[in-house]
Amino acid sequence: MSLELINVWYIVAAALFIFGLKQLGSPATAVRGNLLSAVGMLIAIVVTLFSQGIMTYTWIMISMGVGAAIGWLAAQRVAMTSMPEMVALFNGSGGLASLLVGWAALYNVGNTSFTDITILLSILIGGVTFSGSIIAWAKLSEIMPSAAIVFGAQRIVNAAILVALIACGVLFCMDPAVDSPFLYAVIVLGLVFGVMVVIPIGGADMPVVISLLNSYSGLAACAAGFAIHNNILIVAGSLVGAAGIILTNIMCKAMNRSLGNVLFSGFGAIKTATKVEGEVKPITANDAFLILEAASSVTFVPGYGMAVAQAQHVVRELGELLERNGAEVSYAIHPVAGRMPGHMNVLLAEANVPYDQLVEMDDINPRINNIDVAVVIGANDVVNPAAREDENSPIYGMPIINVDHARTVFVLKRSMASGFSGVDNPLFFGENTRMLFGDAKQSISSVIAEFKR
Amino acid sequence: MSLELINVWYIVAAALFIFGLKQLGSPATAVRGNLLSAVGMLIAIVVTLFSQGIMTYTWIMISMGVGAAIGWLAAQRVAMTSMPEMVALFNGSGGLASLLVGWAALYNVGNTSFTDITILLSILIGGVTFSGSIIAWAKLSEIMPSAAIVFGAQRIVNAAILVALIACGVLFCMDPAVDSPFLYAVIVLGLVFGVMVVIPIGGADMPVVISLLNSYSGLAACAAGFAIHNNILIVAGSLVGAAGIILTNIMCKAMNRSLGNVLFSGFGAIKTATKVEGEVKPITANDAFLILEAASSVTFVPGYGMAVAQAQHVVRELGELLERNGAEVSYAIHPVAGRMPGHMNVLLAEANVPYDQLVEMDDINPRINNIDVAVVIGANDVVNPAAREDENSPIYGMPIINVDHARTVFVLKRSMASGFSGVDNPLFFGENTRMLFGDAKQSISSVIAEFKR
Amino acid sequence: MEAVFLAFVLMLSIFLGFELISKVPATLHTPLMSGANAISGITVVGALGSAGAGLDGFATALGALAVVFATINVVGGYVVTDRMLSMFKKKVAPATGAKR
Amino acid sequence: MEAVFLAFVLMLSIFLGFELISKVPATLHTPLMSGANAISGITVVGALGSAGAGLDGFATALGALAVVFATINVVGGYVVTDRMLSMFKKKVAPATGAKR
Ligand SMILES: NC(=O)c1ccc[n+]([C@@H]2O[C@H](COP(=O)([O-])OP(=O)(O)OC[C@H]3O[C@@H](n4cnc5c(N)ncnc54)[C@H](OP(=O)(O)O)[C@@H]3O)[C@@H](O)[C@H]2O)c1
Ligand SMILES: NC(=O)c1ccc[n+]([C@@H]2O[C@H](COP(=O)([O-])OP(=O)(O)OC[C@H]3O[C@@H](n4cnc5c(N)ncnc54)[C@H](OP(=O)(O)O)[C@@H]3O)[C@@H](O)[C@H]2O)c1
Repeated sequence: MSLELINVWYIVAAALFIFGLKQLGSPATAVRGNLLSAVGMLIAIVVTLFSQGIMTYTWIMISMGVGAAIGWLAAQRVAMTSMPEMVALFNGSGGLASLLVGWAALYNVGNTSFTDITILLSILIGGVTFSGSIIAWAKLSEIMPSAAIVFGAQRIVNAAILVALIACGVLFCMDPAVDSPFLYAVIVLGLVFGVMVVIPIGGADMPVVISLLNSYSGLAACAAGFAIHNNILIVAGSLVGAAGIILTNIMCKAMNRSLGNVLFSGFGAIKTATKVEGEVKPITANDAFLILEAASSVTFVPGYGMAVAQAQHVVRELGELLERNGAEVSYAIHPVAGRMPGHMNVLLAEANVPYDQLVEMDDINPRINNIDVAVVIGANDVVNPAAREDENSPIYGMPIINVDHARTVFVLKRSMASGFSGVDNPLFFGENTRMLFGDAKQSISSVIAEFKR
Repeated sequence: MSLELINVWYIVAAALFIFGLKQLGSPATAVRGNLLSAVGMLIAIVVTLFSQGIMTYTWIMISMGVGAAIGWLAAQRVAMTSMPEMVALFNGSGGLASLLVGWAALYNVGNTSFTDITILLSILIGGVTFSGSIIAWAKLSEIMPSAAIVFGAQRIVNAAILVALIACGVLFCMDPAVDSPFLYAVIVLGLVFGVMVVIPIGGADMPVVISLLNSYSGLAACAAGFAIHNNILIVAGSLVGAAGIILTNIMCKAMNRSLGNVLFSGFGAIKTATKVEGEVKPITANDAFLILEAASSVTFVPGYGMAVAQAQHVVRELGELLERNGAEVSYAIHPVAGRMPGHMNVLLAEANVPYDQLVEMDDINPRINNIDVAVVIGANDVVNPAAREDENSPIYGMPIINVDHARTVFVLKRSMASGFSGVDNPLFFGENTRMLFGDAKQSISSVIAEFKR
Repeated sequence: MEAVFLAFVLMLSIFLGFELISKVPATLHTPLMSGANAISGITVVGALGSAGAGLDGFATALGALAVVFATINVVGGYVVTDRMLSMFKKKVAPATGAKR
Repeated sequence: MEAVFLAFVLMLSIFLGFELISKVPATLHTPLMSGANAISGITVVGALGSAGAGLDGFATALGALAVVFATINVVGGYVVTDRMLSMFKKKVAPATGAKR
């Protein structure tokens, strides 16, 4: 196929990516959108296979087979609760691919120095994305301690690595040979840098990091596109880059923190919240059942604990029982509930909760005082009134779901422990709050049992 | 300046156009957006002037001076009520420019046959845009009869022109000489075709035509961009093309007609509405004053008659008097009130009505039964309940502002004449409707006089 | 190959155009129309090339005429849009006075 | 000159990306992330060129490895996104039964 024709097909592929993302704008068309995007990718791959530059297909077929098998298995096996880890791993794999593509592109003949620079960028960004994502994955799956790893000379060490990176990069570009020692130095330093920038970030901030690295993997693809003069890489890379940046931004806003704060500072180190004390009112599953049975409007507020307890299915079951009982049931989703944007939505969708029953924070808050019972399932920070009221709280200013304004609040958790931010929650001592202690799945199952009796 | 550098500047210019359009998304930033877009244009022009291909500046300077003077004067002098005519003329001028650019590009050396085709397209689309816009302008300003001009063999004649156009185009492309007779034939036929497609369309449908021709002028610029291998023309042309198509679509939707119906059929020829009869209740300015004075919520519904009467300033004055009197005042704008999308908004803005007092149709309708007085100022079709109720009406299905659901309706117009669609309006005979006959400006001034007494 | 690059740019701009324009509120549709008019005056860039390239006399005349019309479009379009847009104002003071 | 064309494409795609992604609702942010992941596997196109061009053995090995990882990204990303998205369902029957 001629280069022109290939590029015409690339235009089609790019248009399909764009259409696909457009259709991701609504749950009703999203499946089709993902399919369109996949068809675009298929077209791009197939026309590339027919390009004149490709001589031997043996290695290609073997590697594609291996990659496809691994990807397919991983995607089929992963539990919905481990999505954050999965995305981190895929991200790392994308970064590594960019690194390798850049490296291999050095062997092409007739590279201009502009091309060499973009190759270097592709290697560098790819490397940082790869090692950073691996650390993020390790922290999320608690293979390594998820706490921030901070040591004294950290800033100095990082600065030194950065300086060395730039120096090696410049030296390499001045004499870009495939066996230049500076090339190896850049690869190694890039990988080390990726590790260094992620270790000082706490495990619960990993979603922000992953999203940012996602954006980087897009940038790496863009750089690779410049390196091999390929439009489709640039278009696709930019789309991914934009997605990552926007999601990062949304998360930071929802946590009321700046990106700089997430990346560079240990959390909660500066302020100390006013201590809260008071009387806690625990209830039993039977009490909870009696109140729920009489309620005519119930809203569930899920959080990270629902994912831990895998309670989404029993929550849906309880919701249906309540509906059959005549109550109006909704699910209020905070933008950063869980450990990933949209985390709760995916879990509830898995449990067959229709997406038109899910309500966003800004829609539920104005009418929350008309809700009879707000059932908080393993959420903590996202319903902490201190964010609204206590100026000394580290989470002050973060928008929350005002469950404390509902007529009654049930909080389902195992203990009085604090959530990810480590801040005490005055909600638990509220006048209208009842604590239903225990694993969320267990607690809800007991309530369901009461209903069925 | 090297071609590379020029193109880098074109990227900047294109980005400014895009930013400009983004900022046109809100009235608060729109002025800045227009300025950014203008800066982008300035950059594009200036770097082009520095390009190596340009040898002599005499003609350029003279023509730019002439063009700028004409444009500036026209823009300064035009009354806000004649915006539709102005836009039609500018459109025609853009089309003519594309035609001429294409024609001149034939004199460039080394055109490929792909280039020749795009040159032809640029000439053709430019010509149709030019002559079509001129006819639209003539109809709008009533220099020529604004009724649809239809004659027996029209379809056959148009089809013949089209066939001749295609034939001449193909013949020209086979031997593209600058003095080819087929070139002249294409130019003439294109101009004639532009006339022929616009004359059978009624004057009041001109806004749709203009918007569509606006889109064409963008396409012509795109074609010219391909003809001279210029990215910035393609980007800017596509943006304009998209704008035209979207506005055309919005107008057609708001009139509940298809584009095909607008372009190809005389209006109202098929259905005949149920005749409406009843008693009309005329009132005097003094009666109107007494009711308005007692009202606690008033909404103005302007239409084409407000533009004709130039009544926007007195309307604003009355609105302020009512507000001072303690009433809640809003302005309900139907998407196709007037003769151009956004026509009423511009007039009211001219009269200093703050844009946050303007309400769209979909926002006013749900709460219109709580409005004490709806004052219809020279609007007719956009408040015709027949569109909602009478299935035989030619405008059946067109969404309207339901003023008949308000507690009281005043209709300000000069007679019982129908509006643009020629359909009778049962609103005038409504139980709660009062007719205030006379020129809108006069009527409102009299009411104001009562207020001030 | 250049034509393919141009087609790539065309495809992206069309999508971008639709995304951008569909966000413009109805209030601003008239200025949008005249603003788009002004942008379509970008043909002036092509016209300059023809008018100044020192081509055949007739070609130069065509180019010069094209410059005239495109410039009318550009200058007229931006000026009139600015005139319109600068009329759009937000309410300055909140409405005072309650119903007696 | 080609680099300038590429830069033009870059600029347009970035704007387009921001417009498109900012319309994706919060509900779909997790699938958006994994879907974006899949798209970033487009590097496979670059990798194919290196793996199959019959270059030096080491370069081919690099290319082949790149193909493996990029394909993991592509296949895994699309499959997992599809799995997630097909879970999102609209309410089928309207909620029946009123408060006793
Ligand atoms: N979603 C995102 O994109 C994102 C990104 C970055 C950071 N974050 C952060 O993550 C936090 C999310 O807030 P959140 O309210 O969802 O979670 P959270 O504040 O981390 O609280 C989770 C609560 O769930 C409880 N829990 C854990 N396992 C449980 C089980 N098996 N059964 C019942 N309860 C269980 C825990 O209390 P017990 O131990 O007492 O049971 C804990 O208090 C926010 O601070 C947010 O800023 C989110
Ligand atoms: N806005 C757009 O983009 C657009 C585009 C295409 C078509 N249209 C069409 O245009 C129509 C617009 O509806 P509309 O309700 O605004 O206007 P309309 O239906 O055309 O009615 C205008 C009314 O204003 C009255 N009028 C004229 N001069 C007046 C004056 N000096 N003082 C007081 N009243 C005066 C006329 O009645 P008298 O003669 O009795 O005074 C006439 O009934 C719709 O049918 C729409 O489909 C609009």
